Amino acid sequence: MDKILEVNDLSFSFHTYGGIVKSVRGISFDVGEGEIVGIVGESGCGKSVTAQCLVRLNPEPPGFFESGSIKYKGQEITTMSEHELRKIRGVEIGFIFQDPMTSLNPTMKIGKQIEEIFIQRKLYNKKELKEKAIEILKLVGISDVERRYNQYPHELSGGMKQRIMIAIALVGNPSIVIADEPTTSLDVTIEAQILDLLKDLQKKLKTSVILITHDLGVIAKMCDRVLVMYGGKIVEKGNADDIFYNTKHPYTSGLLCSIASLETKKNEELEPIEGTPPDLFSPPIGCPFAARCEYAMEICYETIPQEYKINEEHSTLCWLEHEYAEKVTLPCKKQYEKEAI
Amino acid sequence: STPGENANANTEQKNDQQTEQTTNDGKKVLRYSLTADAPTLDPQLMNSIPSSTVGFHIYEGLMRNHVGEIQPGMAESYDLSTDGKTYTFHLRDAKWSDGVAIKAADYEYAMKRLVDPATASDYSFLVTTLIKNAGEINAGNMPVDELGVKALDDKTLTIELNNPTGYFLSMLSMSQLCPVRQDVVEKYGKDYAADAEKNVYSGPFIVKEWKHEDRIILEKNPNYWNKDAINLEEVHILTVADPMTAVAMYEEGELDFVNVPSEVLKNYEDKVIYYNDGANDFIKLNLDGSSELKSKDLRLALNFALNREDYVLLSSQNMYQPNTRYVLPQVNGVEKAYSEEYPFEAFPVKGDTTKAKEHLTLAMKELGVSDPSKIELELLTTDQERTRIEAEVLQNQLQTALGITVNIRQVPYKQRLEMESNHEFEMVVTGWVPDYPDPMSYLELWPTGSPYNHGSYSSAVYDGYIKDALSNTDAKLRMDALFNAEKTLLQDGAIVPLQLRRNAMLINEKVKGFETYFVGINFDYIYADIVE
Amino acid sequence: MKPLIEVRNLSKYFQISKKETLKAVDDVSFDIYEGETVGLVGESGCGKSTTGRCIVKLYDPTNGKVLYDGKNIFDSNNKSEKLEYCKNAQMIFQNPYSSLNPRMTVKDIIGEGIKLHENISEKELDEKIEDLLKTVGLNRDHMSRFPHEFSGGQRQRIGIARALSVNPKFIVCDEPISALDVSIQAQVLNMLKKLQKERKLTYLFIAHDLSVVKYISDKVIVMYLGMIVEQADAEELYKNPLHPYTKALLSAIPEADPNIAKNKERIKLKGEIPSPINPKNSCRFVERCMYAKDICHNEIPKLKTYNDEISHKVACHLF
Amino acid sequence: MGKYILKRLGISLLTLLVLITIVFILVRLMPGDPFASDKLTPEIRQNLERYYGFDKPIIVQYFTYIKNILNGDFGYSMKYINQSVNTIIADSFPYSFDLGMRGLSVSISLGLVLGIIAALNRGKTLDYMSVIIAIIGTSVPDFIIGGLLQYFFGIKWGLFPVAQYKGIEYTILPSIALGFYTLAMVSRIMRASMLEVVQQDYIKTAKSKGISNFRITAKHQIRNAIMPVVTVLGPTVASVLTGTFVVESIFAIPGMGKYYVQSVQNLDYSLILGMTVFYGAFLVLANMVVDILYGVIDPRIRVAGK
Amino acid sequence: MENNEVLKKVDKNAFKRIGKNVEKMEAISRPNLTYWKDAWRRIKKNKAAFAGLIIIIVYVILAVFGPLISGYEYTQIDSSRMNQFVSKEHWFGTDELGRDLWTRVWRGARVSLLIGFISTILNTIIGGLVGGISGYYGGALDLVLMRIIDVLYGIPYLIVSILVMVVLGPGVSSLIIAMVIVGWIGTARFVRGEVLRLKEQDFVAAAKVLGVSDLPIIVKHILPNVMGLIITNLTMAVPKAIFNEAFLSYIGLGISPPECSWGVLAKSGVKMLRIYPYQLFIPSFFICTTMLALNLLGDGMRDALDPKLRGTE
Ligand SMILES: Nc1ncnc2c1ncn2[C@@H]1O[C@H](COP(=O)(O)OP(=O)(O)OP(=O)(O)O)[C@@H](O)[C@H]1O
Ligand SMILES: Nc1ncnc2c1ncn2[C@@H]1O[C@H](COP(=O)(O)OP(=O)(O)OP(=O)(O)O)[C@@H](O)[C@H]1O
Ligand SMILES: [Mg+2]
Ligand SMILES: [Mg+2]
Repeated sequence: MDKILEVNDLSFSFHTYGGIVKSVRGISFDVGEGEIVGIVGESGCGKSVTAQCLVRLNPEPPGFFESGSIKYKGQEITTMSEHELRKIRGVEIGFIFQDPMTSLNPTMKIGKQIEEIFIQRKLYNKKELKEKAIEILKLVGISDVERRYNQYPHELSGGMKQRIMIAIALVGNPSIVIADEPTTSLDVTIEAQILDLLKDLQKKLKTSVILITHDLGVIAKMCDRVLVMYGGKIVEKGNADDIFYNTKHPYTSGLLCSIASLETKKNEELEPIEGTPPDLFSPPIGCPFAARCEYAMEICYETIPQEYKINEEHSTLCWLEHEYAEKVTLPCKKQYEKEAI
Repeated sequence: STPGENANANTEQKNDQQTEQTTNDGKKVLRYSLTADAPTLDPQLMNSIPSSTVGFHIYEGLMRNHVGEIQPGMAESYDLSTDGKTYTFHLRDAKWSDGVAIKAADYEYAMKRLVDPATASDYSFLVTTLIKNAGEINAGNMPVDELGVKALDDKTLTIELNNPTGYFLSMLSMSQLCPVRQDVVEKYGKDYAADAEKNVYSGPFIVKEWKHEDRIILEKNPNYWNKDAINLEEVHILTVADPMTAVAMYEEGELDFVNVPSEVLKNYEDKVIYYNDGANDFIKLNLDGSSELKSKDLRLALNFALNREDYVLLSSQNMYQPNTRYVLPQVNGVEKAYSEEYPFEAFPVKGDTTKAKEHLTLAMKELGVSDPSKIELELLTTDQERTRIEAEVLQNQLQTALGITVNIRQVPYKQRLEMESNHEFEMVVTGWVPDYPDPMSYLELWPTGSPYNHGSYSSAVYDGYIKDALSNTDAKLRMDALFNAEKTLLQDGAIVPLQLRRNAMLINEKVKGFETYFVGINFDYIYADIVE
Repeated sequence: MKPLIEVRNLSKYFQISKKETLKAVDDVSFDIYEGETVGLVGESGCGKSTTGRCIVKLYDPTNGKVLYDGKNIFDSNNKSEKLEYCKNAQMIFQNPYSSLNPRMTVKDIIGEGIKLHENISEKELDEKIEDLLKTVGLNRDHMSRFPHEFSGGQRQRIGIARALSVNPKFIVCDEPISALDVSIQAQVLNMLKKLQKERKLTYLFIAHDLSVVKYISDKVIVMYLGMIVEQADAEELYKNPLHPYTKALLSAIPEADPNIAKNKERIKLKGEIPSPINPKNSCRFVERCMYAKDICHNEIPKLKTYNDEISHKVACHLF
Repeated sequence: MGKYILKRLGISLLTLLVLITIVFILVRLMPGDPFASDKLTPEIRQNLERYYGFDKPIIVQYFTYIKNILNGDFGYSMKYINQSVNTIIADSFPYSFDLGMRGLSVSISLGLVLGIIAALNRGKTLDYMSVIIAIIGTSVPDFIIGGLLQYFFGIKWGLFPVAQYKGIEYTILPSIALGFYTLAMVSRIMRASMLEVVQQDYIKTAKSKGISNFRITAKHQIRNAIMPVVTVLGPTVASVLTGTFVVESIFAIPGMGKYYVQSVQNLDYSLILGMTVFYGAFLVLANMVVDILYGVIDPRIRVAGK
Repeated sequence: MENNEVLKKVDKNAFKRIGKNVEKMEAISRPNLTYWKDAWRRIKKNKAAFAGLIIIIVYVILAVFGPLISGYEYTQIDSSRMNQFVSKEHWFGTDELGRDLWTRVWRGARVSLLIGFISTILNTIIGGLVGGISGYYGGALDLVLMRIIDVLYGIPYLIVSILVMVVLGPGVSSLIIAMVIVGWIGTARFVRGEVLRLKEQDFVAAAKVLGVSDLPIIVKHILPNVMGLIITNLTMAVPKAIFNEAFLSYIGLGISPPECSWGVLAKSGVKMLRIYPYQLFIPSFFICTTMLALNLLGDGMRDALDPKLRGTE
């Protein structure tokens, strides 16, 4: 599979009143053609910043690249001019934002917001523009398109708005779509609809998708590969199966255990991860997860662990993989369940 | 009447006229400005000097008072009855601006209109004591027809007076006594004279255009009986509220005449021409016994304490003149100006601190106070910038010289007038302009019980002199009595004289024959000319 | 046994304009027994919070009543009775950020209710607050701090301490975990469970995460557009959902297990949630229902008992 | 929409009536006597009172006044004796309006541009410059600005006419003096509002579409940011268009502001009332226009307003 | 793998399991400050705001002591030194009556600052309460109050000012009252808007659920949260009040002489512009810098008091 996006040792920080926030601290990953890559992690761990780095949507300043490179089809993104970036945004890389309620311009008609991508590039005449817009609206499953075309965002429901967002992201026919928590603000039933739609479209249009979420359920359902982020770092990455069934990082494992699933018994106590995520203003010098980690060792508090490869795809950022470390088996989803189905 | 009359228009309204000439396509145009528009051009309703000044040039009285000289106006001649009470005027042939002949009946109508209570003219006081029955009519006790003014035919008019009155002829050019035409008045009703075309004119000029609060444009009246003597073709009277703006406009050549405000007087000291506009300012004291001012010594102390020379220097950069007398010096004496015939200095111009202190000591004894600062007086004045500065200087001088406490109270003009006439003041800075050029115009204010005696001054001696003057037919003796009255008033310390108002004007040298006057109007440019 | 809370025909309408009435809650009845947890689920905007808010008297209902210990809470007019109810019924709010006054210290936040309901000295107050903070896993150092100095999970714990401060018998938990980080959610859930055990608390637990509801509730009520569509014991409901909407909802639960998630058959609903403004006189779910019959378009189904033993009720013309 | 406007009008008329009543009373409570002069005899006063109808009981006067207003008759000025209040307003309002329009159109558009530029260049020189202009504009009283403009541009450098109102070039200085405050205020509000909008998610969405910055500003930011500006414009427009005493005095313009202040100073009852009613009506109108504008600018409000 | 090569050097002992250390995590790294202390710290950090604050303080100090140190009385009229330019004897020169301008500027500062601050504070209190009550209770009360405000908006400011001046007599307090009578309206409007927003917040609901009654909710929960905006508004309103006083004195309704204010001084200065420009520029400079300072301070305060902006450091 061809890699269309390669991120190497990316660090991104913000200057703020309180000092420098190190939002992303040296992450590397890649995305292959037609792949769905999921990024999980909790609020504030740097998911959105990472995603926005890929098309340079973070405000610069106060944000700035500390190091690293992002290569999209061989082009270096981190050093691109605004003008060059514009050629990438929308048509090469599409973006779906977290909150459909606030991500659409409230004072602009839906149709116009979809067409804009072409108007900027002077691609079609007026009639074609509208045809294009209507076509994509139909594609994302919106009925009564003629009417919707002339409506304003507030006249649509949340699910519908998120579809419009998807339409906007897809209308330029990009090779990659980055979906930043596309369903977080939606209901379960609507969420399911949107996710199905996204998957359908991905299959149909052969686009790659980077799917950001903090819901492991969504990851499980959608993704081929998964990046688990914590404290500005990717602490574990690998195939979905590896992540769920062969968990190698205590954080991932902690997440899997603390979630109440339908199978969780009433009298079972959940096993939460104690403590709170680190403050990115002064990230701990050692492993960001150390203070909350049951298996933490002295070294974890002192040195940031290196990346350990488990297999070609699967790697983790944890001292437990070091040969000196006492071997532990982290709790994870049971493999047998896989076989049972 | 009071010089503050239109001061309510936010700046000292009198120093507001300005002029210069123009060569508007070779036309002879005189341009000057007022700080506030003429409130009305209806002759009988006029109640301010800006109005009267325009009225003077567009209406023709029976006589014309040209800078003090009584010339024939619409009346070619007149006869006076032997008792000196009945005038018979013989009118010349003349036409209104619309070509209709001017008749004696137009004068009769006008004067009846003035006193008619339904007209509600506040200047009817000019004649209520003068013309027979005018007072009764004005009070609504008698029908208008009873007025002592009769048109015997188209060309003859008789006017009966209550008493023989020397200055009556000089009053006849006042707009309030100028003719109006019944048909025109009735045609426009309340709107009569509200606009240039809702009026007819009898004077040397007609109003060609009147944009309220912006400009009045006068044009030579082709039907004026004496049109050959008139040189100006147009007069532009602009409304420019800010005197500094007017000066700027003069410098830009947009005005031919301007009054320089005292603040910038320094810049023009060698170019300005000074003229008195007839106003003198004084402090009215309330003697009704409610305050310490009942003590004559205190009043005299105030008078002696003031350094009037310093006062005018500070408050007006010497634009105004210090004054220690009550009657305006320029009014007519028997032969010459009053002040020339009756020189007198009641108080030294620079003041006399020693004398002031002496009087103060006496006053304190009389009042039973030991600490002069316990003597607290309120100085009432109007809420303008100039009056504020004046009051500050007065306050400072009185406090420094006497050690008494003076509080300043500034109120809107209309309120000051009301407080003044309701006797609700202790000291009030006020002034007076003559309604006719005779000392009586000043002195008639102070007899006991006079409605204008706001200070409640009461002196049998004074009242006696005034009675004398009223009954005496000998001009010299009458004038002597008036002088004695003035002296009594001043020596009683009933008022504190302050200053004579003077204006500094800049005038385009091409303008000739532009006169200023101090009774009823500010300017007389009827015979003015523009000479290239 | 008599229920602690009886909700009877509760309706809450919002008058949007002269012509538009938003029926946020429409004729809802259910019981809550002492010591149990009732889960209330449904999509966003279906009226869960409104129901909860009516029960703690934040809203005056348009119709119906809420009986606490047999007495209608909306009848009581005198102050002490009102206060008494406040003491018994409390609420934990969804958003830990907006539910704490940013200008008050933790002590003031927690102490406000205590001071109102008890007459105790400053020292006792401090002790009591300290106790409460300990109960929710914070300590006395936190007393003088301001909400902005805490993380989301900690704030939610402060919110819980505030609710506990007046020793209530009953707490409405309005989505207490949905604004929290994934790794923190379990902490709060555990705490709620622990407190329930210790203090014999009764919960109305509002959420839309069905896995969580299943885990914590004894009984589950499913709402759709202001109405209850199904109600049963938790186990029963998840095992044997009857209403088409409940079925769809359960099938849409994202499971954190790729094999289950990827292979799970989802019941696909058509369309979007209709607007609660001026709803038609039909089953509210009819437009999205694949089993809709004629009657569904013309008549609002009543909530009927399906299985009395396990108190399974459903409002659907199919049953 | 029509119905909505009608309803608004109804409320506005009621508001106006109350306003008239209050001002009617207040005016009479004002100290001083409109007829005061120092040669006022009791007879003359009586005549004047009868003439203006003040001899009748105040309640009768009030109802007469209301009746007259309903007939569109605001009575006659007491100072400008034969001029009806209607004529005075009709004569003076066009000046104030014309001047106000010029001042407003320039200051609003310039203020918006300045605010936008400042927000887009936050923390840079351009931003500081616009902030300084805004501060000067909101901190220097109009009589100082007017005086300075007149002195430097009129007198010292002779670039513009000093005063009066006779043509376009005459309007420049007064319009600037009049509009400066508005300009400063608009630029301030616009800047703040733009800064808010710039952070909104939909701006990121627009960026993610690869849209040029200019287009983002033009199509996405301005319309969303302009609301707070519109809000404050209601009263501002009303007061600027009905004239400003200070500027009109300095530049010798026969506008309404001057009449208004003078009417108060002269205790010209009928003129004060007439002007107040006119201004009140204007204010109501301006606020209504603002409300309608809201709907035009923001479709969300359109729905709520119905 | 190269990585592992490097790591082999690491001490084996470092791999001793010590487990989690949640306490350390939970311990909040931020200093324990009260709300206001924290706000104050933030203002100090904001250089512009702090500069603004310093300017205001300096002006206040000078207003108190400035007139005393010049050696002249503010009323001291002297015909021998009229209109003197800035000199060693007269630091700001003298005015048309020969009074020392330095003394008058700071004397005027007392009046202007007093009027500026007191009237805005009163405006804020009255407007805050009315707006708070109106917004909180809503319904008919709100409707009535808002209509009243509409009417008040239309009442000519001048008439009110004159009436107040007359009823109460001239002076600073009358001026303040006149300004408050008209000025609270704006505050009330905007506080109402804020309250409408805030009363829907969950923390208000929480207080209600606890049984807290209305007044404490308004006073303890709602108003403190409008505080930041109110204070910003206040800093903007101070200049307006100083202006208003200047306008009133422009048309002769100001304070009674010989008291002066910056507005009075500026007004007297304007007519002197052509000969003695310093008489205009000096008071204007102080008006402008005060407003500049207040603006900077206001912006800083808004940031400092905004809970949204906290917790990020
Ligand atoms: N513009 C910015 N200025 C300063 N700090 C920022 C900015 N944007 C993000 N950050 C900081 O960067 C960190 C990572 O933020 P990010 O938005 O990537 O988190 P996230 O993982 O997407 O969280 P969530 O799930 O809440 O969306 C956070 O601590 C945030 O405060
Ligand atoms: N104060 C209010 N005024 C008008 N409408 C309201 C009000 N409060 C709630 N609503 C409406 O009532 C309906 C039910 O709202 P409610 O908050 O109870 O839903 P919910 O089920 O709690 O949703 P969520 O899961 O999003 O919290 C929604 O359509 C909402 O818009
Ligand atoms: Mg994010
Ligand atoms: Mg809710």
